[in-house]
Amino acid sequence: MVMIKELLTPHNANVFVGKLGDLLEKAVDKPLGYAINWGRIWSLWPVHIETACCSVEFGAASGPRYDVERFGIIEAFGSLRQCDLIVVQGTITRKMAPRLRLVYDQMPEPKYVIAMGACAITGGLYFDSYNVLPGIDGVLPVDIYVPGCPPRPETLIQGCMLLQEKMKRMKARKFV
Amino acid sequence: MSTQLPPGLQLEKVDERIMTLNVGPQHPGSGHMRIIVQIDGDYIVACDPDPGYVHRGEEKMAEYRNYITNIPHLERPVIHDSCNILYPYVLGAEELLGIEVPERAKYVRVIAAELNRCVYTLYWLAIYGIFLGHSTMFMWPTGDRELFIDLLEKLTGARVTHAYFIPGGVRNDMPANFEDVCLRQVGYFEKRIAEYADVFYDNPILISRTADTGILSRNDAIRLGTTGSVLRASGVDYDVRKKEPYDVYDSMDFETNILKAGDAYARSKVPWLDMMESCRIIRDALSKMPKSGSVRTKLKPNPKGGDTSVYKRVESGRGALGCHIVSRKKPEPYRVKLSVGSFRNLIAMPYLLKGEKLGNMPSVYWSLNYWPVEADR
Amino acid sequence: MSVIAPTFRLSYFLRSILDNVFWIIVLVTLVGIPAIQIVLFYIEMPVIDGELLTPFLALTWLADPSRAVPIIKALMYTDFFRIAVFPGFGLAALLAAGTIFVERKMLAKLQLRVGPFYCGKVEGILQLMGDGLKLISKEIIIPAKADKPIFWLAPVAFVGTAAAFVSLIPVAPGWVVADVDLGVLAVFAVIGFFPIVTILSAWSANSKFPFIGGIRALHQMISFEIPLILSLLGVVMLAGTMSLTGIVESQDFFPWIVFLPVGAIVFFICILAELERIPFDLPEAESEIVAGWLTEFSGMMYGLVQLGTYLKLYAFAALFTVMFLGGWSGPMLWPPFPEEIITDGIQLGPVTATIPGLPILDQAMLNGVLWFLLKTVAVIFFILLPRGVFPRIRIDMLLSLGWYKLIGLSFINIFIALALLYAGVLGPGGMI
Amino acid sequence: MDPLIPTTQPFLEKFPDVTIISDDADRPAILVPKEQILDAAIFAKEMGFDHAESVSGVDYPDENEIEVVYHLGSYTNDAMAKCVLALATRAPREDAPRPGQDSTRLPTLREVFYSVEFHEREIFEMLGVYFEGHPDNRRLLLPEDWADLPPMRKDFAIKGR
Repeated sequence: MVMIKELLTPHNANVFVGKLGDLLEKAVDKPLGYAINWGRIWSLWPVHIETACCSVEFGAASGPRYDVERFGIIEAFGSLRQCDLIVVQGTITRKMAPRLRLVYDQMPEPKYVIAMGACAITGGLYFDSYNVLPGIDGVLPVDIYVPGCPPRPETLIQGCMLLQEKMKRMKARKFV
Repeated sequence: MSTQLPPGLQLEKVDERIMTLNVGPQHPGSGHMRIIVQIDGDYIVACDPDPGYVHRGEEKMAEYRNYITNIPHLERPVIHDSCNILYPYVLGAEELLGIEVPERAKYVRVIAAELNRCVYTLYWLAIYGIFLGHSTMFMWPTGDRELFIDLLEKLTGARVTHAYFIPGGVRNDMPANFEDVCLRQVGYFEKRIAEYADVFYDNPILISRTADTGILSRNDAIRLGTTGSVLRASGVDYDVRKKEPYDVYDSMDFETNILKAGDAYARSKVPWLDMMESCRIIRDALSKMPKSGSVRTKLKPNPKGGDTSVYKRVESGRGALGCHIVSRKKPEPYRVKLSVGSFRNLIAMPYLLKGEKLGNMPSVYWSLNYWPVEADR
Repeated sequence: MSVIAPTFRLSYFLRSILDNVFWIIVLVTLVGIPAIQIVLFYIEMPVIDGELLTPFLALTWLADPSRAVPIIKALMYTDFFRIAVFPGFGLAALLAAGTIFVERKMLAKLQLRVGPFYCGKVEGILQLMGDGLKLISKEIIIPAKADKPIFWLAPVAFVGTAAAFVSLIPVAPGWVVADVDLGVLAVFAVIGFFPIVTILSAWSANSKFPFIGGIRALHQMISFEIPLILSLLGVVMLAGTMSLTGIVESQDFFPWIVFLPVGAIVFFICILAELERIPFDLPEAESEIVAGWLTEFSGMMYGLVQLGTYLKLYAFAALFTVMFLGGWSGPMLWPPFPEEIITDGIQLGPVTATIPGLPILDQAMLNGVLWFLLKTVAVIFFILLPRGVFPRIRIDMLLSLGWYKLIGLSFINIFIALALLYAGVLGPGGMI
Repeated sequence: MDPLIPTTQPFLEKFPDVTIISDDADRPAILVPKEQILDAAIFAKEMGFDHAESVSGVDYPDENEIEVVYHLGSYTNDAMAKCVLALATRAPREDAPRPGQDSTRLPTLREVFYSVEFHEREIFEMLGVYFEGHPDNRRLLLPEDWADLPPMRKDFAIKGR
């Protein structure tokens, strides 16, 4: 009997509760995490921010021939508070860069960035212009680079699918 | 203290009734620019456009490249109207370098320019539709636009950025059977464009919403120096293709569409009517063009211009597009200035939006046939 | 689907669901059932067939199906079941989910597109689930200067109001959560909460675009509530009752839309405006005011508002069905229940099980639900259709439409009803 | 179409100081001293030119001058529809520019041709030419925090070139 009394210390109780919590988390976290990640993969809503001329091809990608809504990507969504994807459509000028960062900061987690077009990757054709940033790496953490000037809509769609592949390998963070 | 802040952000002492709205650059109804709107209730009391978010210094870059290498980046301001924005530059360079263009190349240029005008106008129309909350009108033109993109891809090899016009003609000849495919798709499009009237232009809600809003009278249109569809919707008969025909436009059979009303509805209807004329021009040019012959004059390596300046202009999808090239006996132009239709129409925006309702802002703004990237250059 | 995505995601997903189910069963066995046992000893149980339902009896249904039927019946008549599952929230949420999916697919077809396609392998049927799971797990951002309690409360209150509206709708004879005598008045009372919730959420966000959107929504809802109420008065006069069940019962022979088409049209336009659907979606006009009063909502708050919106859509469509299309009344379509199952029992090869108490649901009720759902789905379809055809109208046009035209038309509707009533054609004691 | 109206000759008669650069029928070009530009613009308007198509600035560091070229066109006069008059004027150039505070100044033509408003704003930020009397000499295209030289000047070299 003495032994049981010795075992029932507050410290041991804490350890027991912690173990139970771990068990519960293990029971819930993995399948739920998988389900949530699956939901995130199929529901990428891009922010409506146009930075340069690639927005034409971004618009074409949502048109009837390419139709990104097949992949659950709704274009031209209203507010950035409900969006998860930011497609940087082309050149980032020095005037646009602070606004782009502001948009990124205002979006809720989790959020993903696609750099669309040569200008968004390296500055592209405007490598020697005085008002253009050489790529957006210094502004945003980029997930997927989609090269082209401008990329064809197929390329953009493949970029979105690559992002889905990447998200599949990411661990879904606990729901915030 | 307030002078240090950027325009539109000054902490002015204003009436408490007035609310300042920043429409853009992250706003579904602004595009690549910011419009600082001050509203009193539902009425706009002041509007200050703030472009420049895509200012990439094209004109400065043009001073460091020679006449040929300038071509790819000068078409970037309007990639979906790239033939037309290159047109004045190429015409000017030809005059400076003293190059003759073969007859067949002139017809190919006209066909490419008109196809590209349709591509531009359809995209513009799509955005106009979504700005008014009509999502079907976004999708239909976007889908039909692909037809013309297919044609241009067949002709030039690229989807939107063609770099097709060069000093001395065009880059390559038409592929075989282009004429048949072109006629077939244009014929389909002419049937299709009539359906737009059913779903969009004859829609009673659209008419009651855009008619009598943002009226630009004939005198004001001239005074503000607007151009293109904005000018023609106000009743001014001015089309560079008619008034100062370049290449072979003087032998083409087409009309200039003029509407008298000068409101947002008329401004939205003129480009649509222009697309029908474009189809006519394409048919006409295909029938009149020489069936064989060269399409480009070979250039000397690194050609130099004279010690002079030229100003050439064409009619693009957004209006007269001028290019002022100053040359100083060098392979590079000394100064290239693009006078673009969007930048000229921008001046009408604060004028038209003042006193309008907030709900009319998107329709009036986009009816100005404005493409922010082009205005910023 | 593609080379770069070779693995089958749905199977993983189903496996994870099975995993979930397994762990839920384990937890229920270890924690849940003992807890239920404890609770059952302390709460009062219903009386079934003159016998008090004890925990022991309640658990025997696991072993004996013939005992299950009366218990299920008893449970089906509890308030909780009605509120949560059948005529209440469950049915409405199911229909709302279907509505969102059908809307996206139908709009895509109108626009020569495909719509959601790859999510869930078969025509994208799991798209909504994906959106929902994502929204649940998304971060919720509260603006720094927002009025936090009200901002949190607003989406919940919105869904709550919509659910309260749903609870007043009679689906089949006797199947209604709250059968209020003054049902129409109760409906108006509930609808009156929507503008309040909207303006509270818009105001509390402390942001410009939600504020403008909220003001617009307030104007729109209030000005359209008047013709909404007036257009229903004709029906109330002719039916001689304000109870929604009574109104449905008064339409046994013909729906009121036959005599009051003007009222029906006015009511339909008011529905579109109250629901903020195109062409009346001014409070959410993207190109003018970013997303209107929804601008600052993120994550599940936005999801809740969307759920509330579509619950509201279902409730309004159902109200249209009840008021003008005759609710559940219609010719008998449901096949009669096989007689031999009641008398002889179910034969499964050599085994025959006689189960007293079958059928659980009677034929009239099933037929009523069938008709009700058919009519409601048709109304929902007509509510969705304008989205592909019309542009958005302007707030001043909307208000003048509401105040001048619709109110006038609804008075004409009332005069028609009065004429029919006093001529003795319709109404209590009328010819028909 | 009517025969073209001669455009450069009347200028020479009215303003003896102007230099005729080009006497082409479609593209006449004249250079006006900066003191007379306002009068020349008013005269051009009386002649029938009613709007400015383009305003471009050219920097000539060799001659220590900045040229501003107004391309004027006509919508109302059908005979002059083909004609674009290049009305040029020159402002002194400073080696160390302080936009808005140095001697690089020109009178604005906004009162004569309303359509030059945004073009002149662009010239101000791109070349540093301050337009006296312009109501809105603010920055238009460049970023708000631009502190470098005006970029279209020849001594502003772009990177890597």
